[in-house]
Amino acid sequence: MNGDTSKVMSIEMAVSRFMSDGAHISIGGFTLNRNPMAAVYEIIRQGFKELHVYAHSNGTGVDELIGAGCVDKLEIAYAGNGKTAATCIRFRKAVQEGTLKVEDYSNFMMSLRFLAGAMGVPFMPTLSGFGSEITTIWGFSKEMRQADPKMADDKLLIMDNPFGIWGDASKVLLVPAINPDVTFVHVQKADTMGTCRIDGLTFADVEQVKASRQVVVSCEELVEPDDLREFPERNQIPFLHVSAVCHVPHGAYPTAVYRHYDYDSDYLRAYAAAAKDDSKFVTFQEKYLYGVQNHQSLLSLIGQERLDAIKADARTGYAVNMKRG
Amino acid sequence: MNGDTSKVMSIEMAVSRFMSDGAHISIGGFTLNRNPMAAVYEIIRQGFKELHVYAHSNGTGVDELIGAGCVDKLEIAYAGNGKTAATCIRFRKAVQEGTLKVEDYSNFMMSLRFLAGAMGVPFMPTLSGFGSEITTIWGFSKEMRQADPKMADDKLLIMDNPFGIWGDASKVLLVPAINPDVTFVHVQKADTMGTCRIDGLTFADVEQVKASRQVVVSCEELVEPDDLREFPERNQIPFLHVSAVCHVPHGAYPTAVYRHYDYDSDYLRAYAAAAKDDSKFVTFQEKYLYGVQNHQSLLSLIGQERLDAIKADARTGYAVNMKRG
Amino acid sequence: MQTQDYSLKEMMAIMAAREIKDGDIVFAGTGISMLAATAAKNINAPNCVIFFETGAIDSIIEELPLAVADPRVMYWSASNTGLLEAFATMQNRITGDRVIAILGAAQIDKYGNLNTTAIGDYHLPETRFSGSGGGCDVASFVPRCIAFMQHEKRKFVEKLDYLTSPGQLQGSGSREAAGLRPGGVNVVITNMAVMRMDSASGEMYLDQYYPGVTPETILDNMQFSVNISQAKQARPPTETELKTLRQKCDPQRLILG
Amino acid sequence: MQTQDYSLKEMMAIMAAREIKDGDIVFAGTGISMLAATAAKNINAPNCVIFFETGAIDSIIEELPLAVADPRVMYWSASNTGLLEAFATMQNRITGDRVIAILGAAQIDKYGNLNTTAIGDYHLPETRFSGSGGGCDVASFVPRCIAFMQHEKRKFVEKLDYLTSPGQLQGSGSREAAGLRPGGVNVVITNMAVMRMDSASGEMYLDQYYPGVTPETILDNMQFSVNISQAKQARPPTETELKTLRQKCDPQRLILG
Repeated sequence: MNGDTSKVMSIEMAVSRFMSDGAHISIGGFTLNRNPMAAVYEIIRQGFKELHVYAHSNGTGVDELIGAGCVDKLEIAYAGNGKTAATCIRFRKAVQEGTLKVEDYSNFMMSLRFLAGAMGVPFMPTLSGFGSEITTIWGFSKEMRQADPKMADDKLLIMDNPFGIWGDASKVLLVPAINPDVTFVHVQKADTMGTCRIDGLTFADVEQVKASRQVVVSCEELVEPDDLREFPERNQIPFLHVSAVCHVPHGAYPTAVYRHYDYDSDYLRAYAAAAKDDSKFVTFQEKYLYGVQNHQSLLSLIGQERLDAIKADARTGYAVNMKRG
Repeated sequence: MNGDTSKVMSIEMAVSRFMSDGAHISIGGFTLNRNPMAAVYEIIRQGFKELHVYAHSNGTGVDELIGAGCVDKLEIAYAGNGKTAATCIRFRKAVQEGTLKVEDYSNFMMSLRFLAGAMGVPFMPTLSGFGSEITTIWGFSKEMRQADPKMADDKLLIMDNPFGIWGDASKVLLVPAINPDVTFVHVQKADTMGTCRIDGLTFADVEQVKASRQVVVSCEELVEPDDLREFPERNQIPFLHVSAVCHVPHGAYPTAVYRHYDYDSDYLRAYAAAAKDDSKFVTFQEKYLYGVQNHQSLLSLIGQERLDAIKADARTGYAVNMKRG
Repeated sequence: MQTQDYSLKEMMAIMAAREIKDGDIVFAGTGISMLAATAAKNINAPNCVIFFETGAIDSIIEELPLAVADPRVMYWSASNTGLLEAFATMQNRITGDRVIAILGAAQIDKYGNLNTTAIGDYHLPETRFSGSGGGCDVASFVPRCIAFMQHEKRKFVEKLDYLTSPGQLQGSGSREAAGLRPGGVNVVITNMAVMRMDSASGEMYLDQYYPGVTPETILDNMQFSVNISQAKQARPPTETELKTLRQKCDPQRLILG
Repeated sequence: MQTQDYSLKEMMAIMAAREIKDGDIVFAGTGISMLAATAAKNINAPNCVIFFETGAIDSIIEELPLAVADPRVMYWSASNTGLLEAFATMQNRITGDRVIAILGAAQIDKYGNLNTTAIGDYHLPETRFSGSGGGCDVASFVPRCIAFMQHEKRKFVEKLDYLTSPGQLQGSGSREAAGLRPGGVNVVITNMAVMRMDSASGEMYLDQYYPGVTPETILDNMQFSVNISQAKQARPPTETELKTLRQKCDPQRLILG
């Protein structure tokens, strides 16, 4: 370990260095858990537009990006956010108003697409989806796809099982690989070289990271490489895949980070309430997004009392008996 | 956790319950590491024959099975055992004498085949092997394959990339899924329900387990389910996949178990020396295999002194400065 | 019959819990489906294994999660992995054939096909929903799927606006013809009834109607007609079932309200 | 030149180490290839990352492993995963294009194709070897591969008995035609010489001959002829290189003998 720290930078720097208008991006986490919110808010504040976003069920972050008008195209399996929004509100609005182009897949299909990208193969096979209109209705037309070298020409393909009935399958559905330009993930621990240790569920973060050309990691704790080396089997992301490491405590707020803090139901409900009304939403964004300089300022605005209320209990990893109404 | 302990049994019982002549099996580990040797020796002692074995690089165990005449057919990527045998000796002999039918793949291909079995799809795609005679020369003929419902009709298939040049690939190679009847793995820790925690490299054990109809786990430490629940992210094998759990300390001997003990170079070299000569090999087998009643007896024969010599150092997880000649 | 001492949500949760057999691997989603799974675990199927598409297996649900990614599913589980592992567990027949799943939807048709994507034109929908999530995968892989529905005409439709998750498709043999294994939605649990799919025709029929509800009322709340000739009245929740549900499964009344 | 104070094994290890650039991801096998990787790390490429097909990344090699599954590769690594992750790292172009690999073989042909499987008829071989292992995968994926060989006529053959790992196949353009990306063996390091593949024709040529060896001796030890017109004498190991190799990389002389 040479402790090369050239990857360590602020999230502002990482976003400005690796993002660009029109970039194809993905974010880690799942609905209200471990979304890289510091990165998401910084992308919004720096004003990146016309993004092409790949998501499985990354509710909170994706809806904020859509709400801020950053996203042109979205490939997604699920746009909901648990009990706070059965369907993400700004997502719904954008789709219904025709300002967002959407391509629908399932959660497994999206995860397999990241896996294909991570493994360096053009597609992954699955037995999911036969008979579903996911296979027959395309959100992005063939023409639109053919015109963009960053998109596969086909949404997906169905073929007869080339091995006959091997594997008890008559047909297979093939989903094309995704290789985002940039992926943002938030983890509990990262070292200065970029190796990451995730506690709790990994969702599809590892595949998203390995599929990406550039990877920006934000972390609750930034440690020295030696600190993660005694138990290497606990490190799901080796530094080889990581471009930038940003130390951002509470960097997933208002989503949860297992063993660190819970989601903030108050914030998520306030967001949902505001999101339903265009003018209220502008006010909400003015206050929490554009009215703060960075994630630290947002946390100050939220206040220590609320952060204390969502602090994870040492035994369970979440905030026991937290008011979640 | 109800602590249902119905899966807990002796390795003798597990082998006799789940094995049968002609069974398709795989074993975990890699060359001289974490091979389920107690299971392998018990399979040999119980006299199971005509086995069809799937392996990537499971050197020690596979060569013992071949040496004991248990194996008819072998699908494998690598039959070597580190410095003690660049090519496994009984394997080489059996192939050269025509008593063992072999189908050659690469390590990645075999791992992908287990992954396909684990994921429940008929094949996995890869960009490996184009131009290699692995793709053109078949050890098992088409006729032999078609006659056996447990074998795919094709060794592998090459097709044009159905997504055009997506993923920078013009062609893809498809390898068929493996679903062994039984897989044997040896791990550091298992609980009574069958959940496993592996330290160090997992090789392809997790995929082999999930691909298998029955799974026999042997372990250094047998613990209560609650003992593995505080950090569930460290458990690579959930109990859903496991049929039997056998508590066999030193159950991988003479191969290594990270953080428990090293491989025994003395034994491996003695094996290699004996394996080169048919009559010496019979004597060797009489002493170490058939002359002992079970793995415990083998360990007694080996003696505490040798077991002490291979004991893992607490810092490194292996036996520091062990004589390895 | 009018003086029932349980809510319809409670009835639904218990009816679903009764579908779960001891030893089943239960795929649970958010909301009432999690409650039903927890109820089964606490009442009639102590060895059932609750698992989530996010990758948590056999979680200890001390507090009801509000999403499948809630940290409450991660606590004291047998293994915390990820989405790929969770779906592979269902796609793989060795484990997948032991799974029972609970799904929800905006629309269902008489073959148990589900729409969770959009009402109106897909490209410019009147109402957009969350989309498949894992629903399409589960309905493709799992042999026994329960759909939770509100019994309303706009939800039990003649034709789905979008077929997200495959049930019995167009009935007899069409799942297999499409490339699917047998499975998909074969039980529908509503606020009025339990409906099942005929194993030969794939069509929905009325199996049980709740106390106080008539088969005719049920038909009045659907766009399509179903066979009611085998229908019998459902057995209401027992006191023990209700007590466990209320005191052990959702003491905060997050789902029961 | 006859009084060289280094062994040919040491020369080979150092020649290979010099091929490794700082920051490279080095795929190492067993034996001398591990030694070369360790030498590079200790001498000229401190930030190179050694990784193994078994899944260990950036291991700290305090003692030389005798196999890629030796517990000595697991110690203090950045991550201990498995075979799938290791090979995916090479198949994936984002990381794979940064990899340099070291392979060995029983036979090599003039296009750098390797045989590690069998001599004689595949089905009833005269001599059976271990087989591909990860060799075929690495030679398929990795842009720069070094082959370690003993310079003998029976090893540098006109025609391989079995083509296990693809080099340049039949030369110019044939890798791409077969479906492979550019890459495969393009450097051969022997006990006499360093050979390279011409980037246009894909054919082997003599790049460097060791002190005390003539190009003619080299040709005498091969079944096929190669271009020797650009050959120059190799620079022998420096004192520093030798000292590091002996004292830091293999103090037990497990590989150096």
